[in-house]
Amino acid sequence: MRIQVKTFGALTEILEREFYVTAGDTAELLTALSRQHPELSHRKLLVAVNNTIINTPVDLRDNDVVALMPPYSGG
Amino acid sequence: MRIQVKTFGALTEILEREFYVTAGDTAELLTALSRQHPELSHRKLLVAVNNTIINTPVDLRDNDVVALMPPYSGG
Amino acid sequence: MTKQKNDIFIQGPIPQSLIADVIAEHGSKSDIGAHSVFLGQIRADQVGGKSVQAIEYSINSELALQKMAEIRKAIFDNYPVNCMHVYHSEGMVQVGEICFFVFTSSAHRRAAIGACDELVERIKKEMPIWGKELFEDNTHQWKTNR
Amino acid sequence: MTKQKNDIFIQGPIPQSLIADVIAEHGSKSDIGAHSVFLGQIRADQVGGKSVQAIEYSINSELALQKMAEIRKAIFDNYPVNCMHVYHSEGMVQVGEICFFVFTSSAHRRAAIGACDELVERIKKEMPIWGKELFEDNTHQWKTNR
Repeated sequence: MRIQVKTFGALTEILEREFYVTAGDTAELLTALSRQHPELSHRKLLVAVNNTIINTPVDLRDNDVVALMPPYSGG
Repeated sequence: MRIQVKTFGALTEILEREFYVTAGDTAELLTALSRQHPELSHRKLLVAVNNTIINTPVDLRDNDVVALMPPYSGG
Repeated sequence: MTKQKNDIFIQGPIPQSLIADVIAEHGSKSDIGAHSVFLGQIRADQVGGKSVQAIEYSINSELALQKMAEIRKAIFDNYPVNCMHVYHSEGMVQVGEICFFVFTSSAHRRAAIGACDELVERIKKEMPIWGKELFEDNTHQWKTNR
Repeated sequence: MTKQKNDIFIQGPIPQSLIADVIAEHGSKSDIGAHSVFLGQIRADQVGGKSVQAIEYSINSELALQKMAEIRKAIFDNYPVNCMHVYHSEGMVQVGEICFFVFTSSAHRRAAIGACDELVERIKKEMPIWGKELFEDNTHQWKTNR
Protein backbone atom coordinates (compact mmCIF):
# COMPACT_ATOMS: atom_id res chain seq x y z
CA MET A 1 0.00 0.00 0.00
CA ARG A 2 1.43 3.38 -1.00
CA ILE A 3 0.67 5.85 1.77
CA GLN A 4 1.14 9.61 1.95
CA VAL A 5 2.51 10.82 5.28
CA LYS A 6 2.17 14.42 6.46
CA THR A 7 3.97 15.70 9.54
CA PHE A 8 3.30 18.71 11.75
CA GLY A 9 4.83 20.87 14.48
CA ALA A 10 8.13 19.68 15.98
CA LEU A 11 7.93 16.46 13.93
CA THR A 12 8.85 18.47 10.82
CA GLU A 13 12.34 18.79 12.33
CA ILE A 14 12.75 15.01 12.36
CA LEU A 15 10.76 13.92 9.31
CA GLU A 16 9.93 15.52 5.96
CA ARG A 17 6.70 17.50 5.89
CA GLU A 18 5.27 15.17 3.25
CA PHE A 19 6.54 11.86 1.94
CA TYR A 20 5.35 8.54 0.57
CA VAL A 21 5.91 5.14 2.15
CA THR A 22 4.66 1.59 1.83
CA ALA A 23 2.91 0.14 4.88
CA GLY A 24 0.05 -2.30 5.55
CA ASP A 25 -1.18 -0.67 8.73
CA THR A 26 -0.41 2.26 11.02
CA ALA A 27 1.47 0.12 13.55
CA GLU A 28 3.85 -1.08 10.83
CA LEU A 29 4.30 2.52 9.62
CA LEU A 30 5.13 3.84 13.09
CA THR A 31 7.50 0.97 13.84
CA ALA A 32 9.40 1.55 10.60
CA LEU A 33 9.66 5.31 11.18
CA SER A 34 10.83 4.84 14.80
CA ARG A 35 13.53 2.44 13.60
CA GLN A 36 14.83 5.03 11.12
CA HIS A 37 14.41 7.92 13.59
CA PRO A 38 14.97 6.64 17.16
CA GLU A 39 14.14 10.13 18.58
CA LEU A 40 10.51 9.48 17.57
CA SER A 41 10.07 6.57 19.96
CA HIS A 42 9.81 8.61 23.17
CA ARG A 43 7.48 11.22 21.66
CA LYS A 44 3.77 11.43 22.19
CA LEU A 45 2.15 11.27 18.74
CA LEU A 46 -1.37 11.80 17.47
CA VAL A 47 -2.21 9.86 14.33
CA ALA A 48 -4.98 10.70 11.85
CA VAL A 49 -5.88 8.59 8.82
CA ASN A 50 -7.73 10.57 6.15
CA ASN A 51 -8.48 13.27 8.75
CA THR A 52 -9.89 10.91 11.38
CA ILE A 53 -7.91 10.60 14.61
CA ILE A 54 -7.21 6.94 15.43
CA ASN A 55 -6.41 5.55 18.87
CA THR A 56 -5.72 1.95 17.88
CA PRO A 57 -3.85 0.66 14.77
CA VAL A 58 -5.86 0.54 11.56
CA ASP A 59 -5.21 -1.09 8.19
CA LEU A 60 -4.08 1.21 5.41
CA ARG A 61 -5.15 1.26 1.77
CA ASP A 62 -3.48 2.76 -1.31
CA ASN A 63 -3.60 6.58 -1.32
CA ASP A 64 -4.49 6.87 2.36
CA VAL A 65 -3.13 10.02 3.99
CA VAL A 66 -1.60 9.59 7.45
CA ALA A 67 -1.02 12.71 9.57
CA LEU A 68 1.54 12.45 12.36
CA MET A 69 1.12 15.18 14.94
CA PRO A 70 2.64 16.21 18.28
CA PRO A 71 0.30 17.41 21.08
CA TYR A 72 -1.53 20.60 20.07
CA SER A 73 -0.39 24.01 21.32
CA GLY A 74 -2.60 26.62 19.71
CA GLY A 75 -4.37 29.59 21.28
CA MET B 1 -32.55 65.32 64.15
CA ARG B 2 -32.78 66.93 60.72
CA ILE B 3 -32.06 64.26 58.16
CA GLN B 4 -31.58 64.49 54.39
CA VAL B 5 -33.33 61.71 52.47
CA LYS B 6 -32.36 60.76 48.90
CA THR B 7 -34.45 58.35 46.84
CA PHE B 8 -33.56 56.28 43.78
CA GLY B 9 -35.09 54.21 40.98
CA ALA B 10 -38.83 53.52 41.18
CA LEU B 11 -38.97 55.21 44.60
CA THR B 12 -38.62 58.58 42.87
CA GLU B 13 -42.16 58.05 41.56
CA ILE B 14 -43.51 57.84 45.12
CA LEU B 15 -41.22 60.19 47.02
CA GLU B 16 -39.28 63.33 46.14
CA ARG B 17 -35.72 62.71 44.97
CA GLU B 18 -34.35 64.71 47.90
CA PHE B 19 -36.08 66.06 50.98
CA TYR B 20 -35.50 66.82 54.64
CA VAL B 21 -37.27 65.18 57.58
CA THR B 22 -36.93 64.91 61.31
CA ALA B 23 -36.35 61.40 62.71
CA GLY B 24 -34.47 59.86 65.63
CA ASP B 25 -33.59 56.61 63.92
CA THR B 26 -34.12 54.82 60.61
CA ALA B 27 -37.01 52.68 61.89
CA GLU B 28 -38.91 55.82 62.87
CA LEU B 29 -38.15 57.37 59.49
CA LEU B 30 -39.39 54.33 57.53
CA THR B 31 -42.53 54.01 59.66
CA ALA B 32 -43.41 57.65 59.09
CA LEU B 33 -42.82 57.43 55.33
CA SER B 34 -44.88 54.22 55.04
CA ARG B 35 -47.75 55.89 56.89
CA GLN B 36 -47.74 58.80 54.43
CA HIS B 37 -47.18 56.54 51.39
CA PRO B 38 -48.82 53.14 51.99
CA GLU B 39 -47.50 51.83 48.64
CA LEU B 40 -44.02 51.82 50.25
CA SER B 41 -44.92 49.19 52.83
CA HIS B 42 -44.89 46.18 50.49
CA ARG B 43 -41.68 47.23 48.73
CA LYS B 44 -38.24 45.80 49.29
CA LEU B 45 -36.00 48.69 50.28
CA LEU B 46 -32.27 49.04 50.76
CA VAL B 47 -31.24 51.72 53.23
CA ALA B 48 -27.85 53.45 53.41
CA VAL B 49 -26.86 55.98 56.06
CA ASN B 50 -24.00 58.24 54.94
CA ASN B 51 -23.22 55.75 52.16
CA THR B 52 -23.08 52.69 54.39
CA ILE B 53 -25.75 50.05 53.80
CA ILE B 54 -27.54 49.16 57.06
CA ASN B 55 -29.43 45.97 57.73
CA THR B 56 -30.78 46.82 61.19
CA PRO B 57 -32.14 50.18 62.42
CA VAL B 58 -29.55 52.77 63.44
CA ASP B 59 -29.81 56.05 65.32
CA LEU B 60 -29.63 59.20 63.21
CA ARG B 61 -27.80 62.43 63.89
CA ASP B 62 -28.25 65.94 62.50
CA ASN B 63 -27.18 66.20 58.85
CA ASP B 64 -27.10 62.44 58.28
CA VAL B 65 -27.96 61.47 54.71
CA VAL B 66 -30.29 58.49 54.30
CA ALA B 67 -30.53 56.82 50.87
CA LEU B 68 -33.66 54.78 50.16
CA MET B 69 -33.15 52.38 47.26
CA PRO B 70 -35.09 49.64 45.46
CA PRO B 71 -33.24 46.43 44.46
CA TYR B 72 -30.46 47.16 41.95
CA SER B 73 -30.94 46.51 38.25
CA GLY B 74 -27.81 47.69 36.45
CA GLY B 75 -25.79 45.93 33.82
CA MET C 1 -2.47 50.30 35.28
CA THR C 2 -5.62 50.43 37.41
CA LYS C 3 -8.05 52.98 36.09
CA GLN C 4 -9.22 55.98 38.06
CA LYS C 5 -12.42 55.64 40.06
CA ASN C 6 -14.23 58.46 38.32
CA ASP C 7 -13.87 56.86 34.88
CA ILE C 8 -16.60 54.27 35.44
CA PHE C 9 -19.75 56.09 34.38
CA ILE C 10 -20.36 57.23 30.81
CA GLN C 11 -23.25 59.52 29.84
CA GLY C 12 -25.33 57.57 27.30
CA PRO C 13 -24.10 54.51 25.39
CA ILE C 14 -20.53 53.16 25.66
CA PRO C 15 -18.94 54.28 22.37
CA GLN C 16 -17.56 51.55 20.09
CA SER C 17 -14.42 53.69 19.82
CA LEU C 18 -13.83 53.44 23.58
CA ILE C 19 -14.11 49.64 23.42
CA ALA C 20 -11.71 49.47 20.47
CA ASP C 21 -9.26 51.85 22.18
CA VAL C 22 -9.22 49.92 25.46
CA ILE C 23 -8.55 46.66 23.59
CA ALA C 24 -5.89 48.21 21.33
CA GLU C 25 -3.96 50.03 24.06
CA HIS C 26 -2.94 46.79 25.78
CA GLY C 27 -0.97 45.51 22.79
CA SER C 28 2.23 47.08 23.96
CA LYS C 29 2.27 45.04 27.18
CA SER C 30 4.53 42.06 26.72
CA ASP C 31 3.55 40.32 29.97
CA ILE C 32 -0.12 39.94 28.98
CA GLY C 33 -1.33 36.75 27.31
CA ALA C 34 -5.11 36.97 27.64
CA HIS C 35 -7.93 39.50 27.66
CA SER C 36 -11.50 38.76 28.65
CA VAL C 37 -14.26 41.17 27.68
CA PHE C 38 -17.94 41.39 28.55
CA LEU C 39 -20.37 43.73 26.81
CA GLY C 40 -23.96 44.33 27.88
CA GLN C 41 -26.30 45.59 25.17
CA ILE C 42 -29.88 46.93 25.34
CA ARG C 43 -32.33 44.26 24.19
CA ALA C 44 -35.78 44.95 22.68
CA ASP C 45 -37.56 42.83 25.30
CA GLN C 46 -41.27 42.27 24.72
CA VAL C 47 -43.50 43.02 27.72
CA GLY C 48 -47.25 42.60 27.29
CA GLY C 49 -47.15 43.29 23.57
CA LYS C 50 -44.90 46.32 23.93
CA SER C 51 -41.25 46.50 22.98
CA VAL C 52 -38.43 48.10 24.99
CA GLN C 53 -36.95 51.01 22.99
CA ALA C 54 -34.33 52.23 25.47
CA ILE C 55 -33.21 52.02 29.07
CA GLU C 56 -32.56 55.08 31.21
CA TYR C 57 -30.01 54.31 33.91
CA SER C 58 -29.79 56.21 37.17
CA ILE C 59 -27.05 55.66 39.71
CA ASN C 60 -26.36 56.41 43.35
CA SER C 61 -22.93 57.66 42.34
CA GLU C 62 -21.33 58.10 45.76
CA LEU C 63 -22.31 54.65 46.92
CA ALA C 64 -21.45 53.17 43.51
CA LEU C 65 -17.90 54.55 43.47
CA GLN C 66 -17.34 53.29 47.00
CA LYS C 67 -18.70 49.84 46.08
CA MET C 68 -16.64 49.74 42.87
CA ALA C 69 -13.45 50.44 44.83
CA GLU C 70 -14.33 47.55 47.16
CA ILE C 71 -15.05 45.16 44.24
CA ARG C 72 -11.91 46.23 42.39
CA LYS C 73 -9.76 45.57 45.44
CA ALA C 74 -11.32 42.13 45.97
CA ILE C 75 -10.69 41.17 42.32
CA PHE C 76 -7.05 42.31 42.41
CA ASP C 77 -6.60 40.40 45.70
CA ASN C 78 -8.12 37.20 44.28
CA TYR C 79 -6.92 37.07 40.67
CA PRO C 80 -3.45 37.78 39.21
CA VAL C 81 -4.81 40.31 36.72
CA ASN C 82 -2.69 43.07 35.19
CA CYS C 83 -5.53 45.35 34.13
CA MET C 84 -9.18 45.87 34.90
CA HIS C 85 -11.52 48.38 33.25
CA VAL C 86 -15.20 48.83 33.99
CA TYR C 87 -17.64 51.21 32.27
CA HIS C 88 -21.37 51.52 32.85
CA SER C 89 -23.81 53.86 31.15
CA GLU C 90 -25.72 56.57 32.98
CA GLY C 91 -28.82 58.13 31.37
CA MET C 92 -30.40 57.03 28.11
CA VAL C 93 -29.19 54.04 26.05
CA GLN C 94 -31.15 52.88 22.97
CA VAL C 95 -31.81 49.29 21.85
CA GLY C 96 -28.69 47.79 20.25
CA GLU C 97 -26.32 50.12 22.09
CA ILE C 98 -23.76 49.02 24.69
CA CYS C 99 -24.46 49.93 28.34
CA PHE C 100 -21.86 47.86 30.23
CA PHE C 101 -18.24 47.06 29.40
CA VAL C 102 -15.84 44.98 31.50
CA PHE C 103 -12.26 44.30 30.41
CA THR C 104 -9.58 42.27 32.21
CA SER C 105 -6.05 41.24 31.22
CA SER C 106 -3.65 38.70 32.69
CA ALA C 107 -0.63 36.58 31.83
CA HIS C 108 -2.68 33.37 31.57
CA ARG C 109 -6.28 32.99 30.49
CA ARG C 110 -7.89 31.63 33.65
CA ALA C 111 -7.26 34.77 35.71
CA ALA C 112 -8.63 37.14 33.06
CA ILE C 113 -11.72 34.99 32.43
CA GLY C 114 -12.42 34.38 36.13
CA ALA C 115 -11.96 38.03 37.06
CA CYS C 116 -14.18 39.23 34.20
CA ASP C 117 -16.98 36.82 35.10
CA GLU C 118 -16.83 37.76 38.78
CA LEU C 119 -16.80 41.49 37.97
CA VAL C 120 -19.90 41.13 35.77
CA GLU C 121 -21.80 39.19 38.43
CA ARG C 122 -20.80 41.44 41.32
CA ILE C 123 -21.47 44.68 39.47
CA LYS C 124 -24.93 43.54 38.36
CA LYS C 125 -25.74 42.41 41.89
CA GLU C 126 -24.00 44.98 44.10
CA MET C 127 -23.85 48.27 42.23
CA PRO C 128 -26.61 50.79 43.09
CA ILE C 129 -27.79 51.27 39.50
CA TRP C 130 -31.40 51.28 38.28
CA GLY C 131 -32.69 50.79 34.75
CA LYS C 132 -35.99 52.28 33.57
CA GLU C 133 -37.24 50.42 30.49
CA LEU C 134 -38.97 52.78 28.07
CA PHE C 135 -41.59 51.54 25.58
CA GLU C 136 -42.63 53.02 22.26
CA ASP C 137 -45.87 54.42 23.70
CA ASN C 138 -43.98 56.48 26.31
CA THR C 139 -44.90 54.12 29.14
CA HIS C 140 -42.14 52.54 31.20
CA GLN C 141 -41.35 49.87 33.74
CA TRP C 142 -38.43 49.49 36.12
CA LYS C 143 -36.01 46.77 35.11
CA THR C 144 -35.45 43.86 37.52
CA ASN C 145 -32.32 41.72 37.27
CA ARG C 146 -32.55 37.97 37.15
CA MET D 1 -25.43 34.36 11.53
CA THR D 2 -22.95 31.51 11.89
CA LYS D 3 -19.72 32.36 10.18
CA GLN D 4 -18.31 30.40 7.28
CA LYS D 5 -15.84 27.64 8.07
CA ASN D 6 -13.05 29.08 5.96
CA ASP D 7 -13.01 32.37 7.87
CA ILE D 8 -11.24 30.95 10.92
CA PHE D 9 -7.56 31.31 10.04
CA ILE D 10 -5.89 34.67 9.57
CA GLN D 11 -2.37 35.02 8.15
CA GLY D 12 -0.32 36.81 10.83
CA PRO D 13 -1.82 38.74 13.76
CA ILE D 14 -5.57 39.29 14.20
CA PRO D 15 -6.01 42.96 13.20
CA GLN D 16 -7.48 45.32 15.82
CA SER D 17 -9.82 46.53 13.07
CA LEU D 18 -11.31 43.04 12.67
CA ILE D 19 -11.98 42.85 16.42
CA ALA D 20 -13.59 46.30 16.42
CA ASP D 21 -15.68 45.44 13.33
CA VAL D 22 -16.98 42.16 14.76
CA ILE D 23 -18.00 43.91 17.99
CA ALA D 24 -19.60 46.86 16.18
CA GLU D 25 -21.57 44.86 13.61
CA HIS D 26 -23.74 43.22 16.27
CA GLY D 27 -25.22 46.52 17.46
CA SER D 28 -28.14 46.31 15.05
CA LYS D 29 -29.43 43.08 16.58
CA SER D 30 -32.21 43.89 19.01
CA ASP D 31 -32.47 40.37 20.47
CA ILE D 32 -28.90 40.36 21.80
CA GLY D 33 -28.19 41.41 25.39
CA ALA D 34 -24.66 40.14 26.00
CA HIS D 35 -21.37 39.60 24.20
CA SER D 36 -18.43 37.67 25.61
CA VAL D 37 -14.99 38.08 24.06
CA PHE D 38 -11.68 36.31 24.58
CA LEU D 39 -8.40 37.54 23.11
CA GLY D 40 -5.13 35.63 23.20
CA GLN D 41 -1.98 37.73 22.90
CA ILE D 42 1.67 36.76 22.40
CA ARG D 43 3.55 37.04 25.69
CA ALA D 44 7.30 37.66 26.02
CA ASP D 45 7.83 34.55 28.14
CA GLN D 46 11.32 34.10 29.61
CA VAL D 47 12.93 30.71 29.00
CA GLY D 48 16.43 30.13 30.34
CA GLY D 49 17.38 33.82 30.13
CA LYS D 50 15.93 34.24 26.63
CA SER D 51 12.78 36.09 25.75
CA VAL D 52 10.09 34.99 23.28
CA GLN D 53 9.89 37.50 20.40
CA ALA D 54 7.18 35.89 18.29
CA ILE D 55 5.24 32.67 17.77
CA GLU D 56 4.94 31.01 14.38
CA TYR D 57 1.72 29.01 14.17
CA SER D 58 1.26 26.05 11.85
CA ILE D 59 -2.04 24.26 11.40
CA ASN D 60 -3.34 20.98 10.03
CA SER D 61 -6.00 22.92 8.17
CA GLU D 62 -8.18 20.08 6.92
CA LEU D 63 -8.42 18.45 10.31
CA ALA D 64 -8.82 21.85 12.00
CA LEU D 65 -11.80 22.90 9.86
CA GLN D 66 -13.46 19.56 10.49
CA LYS D 67 -12.85 19.83 14.24
CA MET D 68 -14.07 23.44 14.29
CA ALA D 69 -17.35 22.42 12.62
CA GLU D 70 -17.79 19.75 15.31
CA ILE D 71 -17.05 22.18 18.16
CA ARG D 72 -19.31 24.87 16.66
CA LYS D 73 -22.19 22.42 16.39
CA ALA D 74 -21.72 21.26 20.00
CA ILE D 75 -21.73 24.86 21.26
CA PHE D 76 -24.87 25.79 19.31
CA ASP D 77 -26.52 22.61 20.63
CA ASN D 78 -25.59 23.35 24.24
CA TYR D 79 -25.95 27.13 24.58
CA PRO D 80 -28.67 29.49 23.28
CA VAL D 81 -26.17 31.73 21.51
CA ASN D 82 -27.10 33.94 18.56
CA CYS D 83 -23.62 34.39 17.14
CA MET D 84 -20.24 32.75 17.38
CA HIS D 85 -17.02 33.93 15.72
CA VAL D 86 -13.60 32.32 16.04
CA TYR D 87 -10.33 33.52 14.54
CA HIS D 88 -6.86 32.04 15.02
CA SER D 89 -3.59 33.21 13.54
CA GLU D 90 -1.51 31.15 11.14
CA GLY D 91 2.16 32.02 10.57
CA MET D 92 4.10 34.70 12.43
CA VAL D 93 2.69 36.76 15.29
CA GLN D 94 4.92 39.15 17.29
CA VAL D 95 4.90 39.80 21.05
CA GLY D 96 1.94 42.02 22.00
CA GLU D 97 -0.09 41.03 18.94
CA ILE D 98 -3.39 39.11 19.08
CA CYS D 99 -3.32 35.47 17.87
CA PHE D 100 -6.72 34.17 19.01
CA PHE D 101 -10.15 35.83 19.07
CA VAL D 102 -13.41 34.27 20.23
CA PHE D 103 -16.70 36.19 20.21
CA THR D 104 -20.16 35.00 21.31
CA SER D 105 -23.51 36.78 21.62
CA SER D 106 -26.75 35.79 23.31
CA ALA D 107 -29.94 37.24 24.79
CA HIS D 108 -28.76 36.71 28.38
CA ARG D 109 -25.24 36.81 29.73
CA ARG D 110 -24.79 33.25 30.97
CA ALA D 111 -25.06 31.67 27.52
CA ALA D 112 -22.56 34.04 25.92
CA ILE D 113 -20.07 33.70 28.78
CA GLY D 114 -20.42 29.90 29.04
CA ALA D 115 -20.12 29.40 25.29
CA CYS D 116 -17.08 31.67 25.02
CA ASP D 117 -15.28 29.91 27.88
CA GLU D 118 -16.00 26.47 26.44
CA LEU D 119 -14.90 27.54 22.95
CA VAL D 120 -11.58 28.83 24.32
CA GLU D 121 -10.90 25.64 26.27
CA ARG D 122 -11.92 23.27 23.47
CA ILE D 123 -10.04 25.14 20.74
CA LYS D 124 -6.83 25.22 22.79
CA LYS D 125 -7.16 21.53 23.59
CA GLU D 126 -8.65 20.03 20.42
CA MET D 127 -7.52 22.11 17.46
CA PRO D 128 -4.47 20.78 15.56
CA ILE D 129 -2.43 23.96 15.84
CA TRP D 130 1.24 24.22 16.84
CA GLY D 131 3.14 27.25 18.08
CA LYS D 132 6.89 27.64 17.56
CA GLU D 133 8.30 30.16 20.05
CA LEU D 134 11.07 32.23 18.49
CA PHE D 135 13.78 33.84 20.62
CA GLU D 136 15.90 36.92 19.89
CA ASP D 137 18.99 34.82 19.09
CA ASN D 138 17.13 32.92 16.32
CA THR D 139 16.75 29.78 18.42
CA HIS D 140 13.28 28.39 19.04
CA GLN D 141 11.26 25.94 21.10
CA TRP D 142 7.87 24.38 20.46
CA LYS D 143 5.14 25.74 22.67
CA THR D 144 3.33 23.36 25.01
CA ASN D 145 -0.09 24.23 26.39
CA ARG D 146 -0.80 24.04 30.07
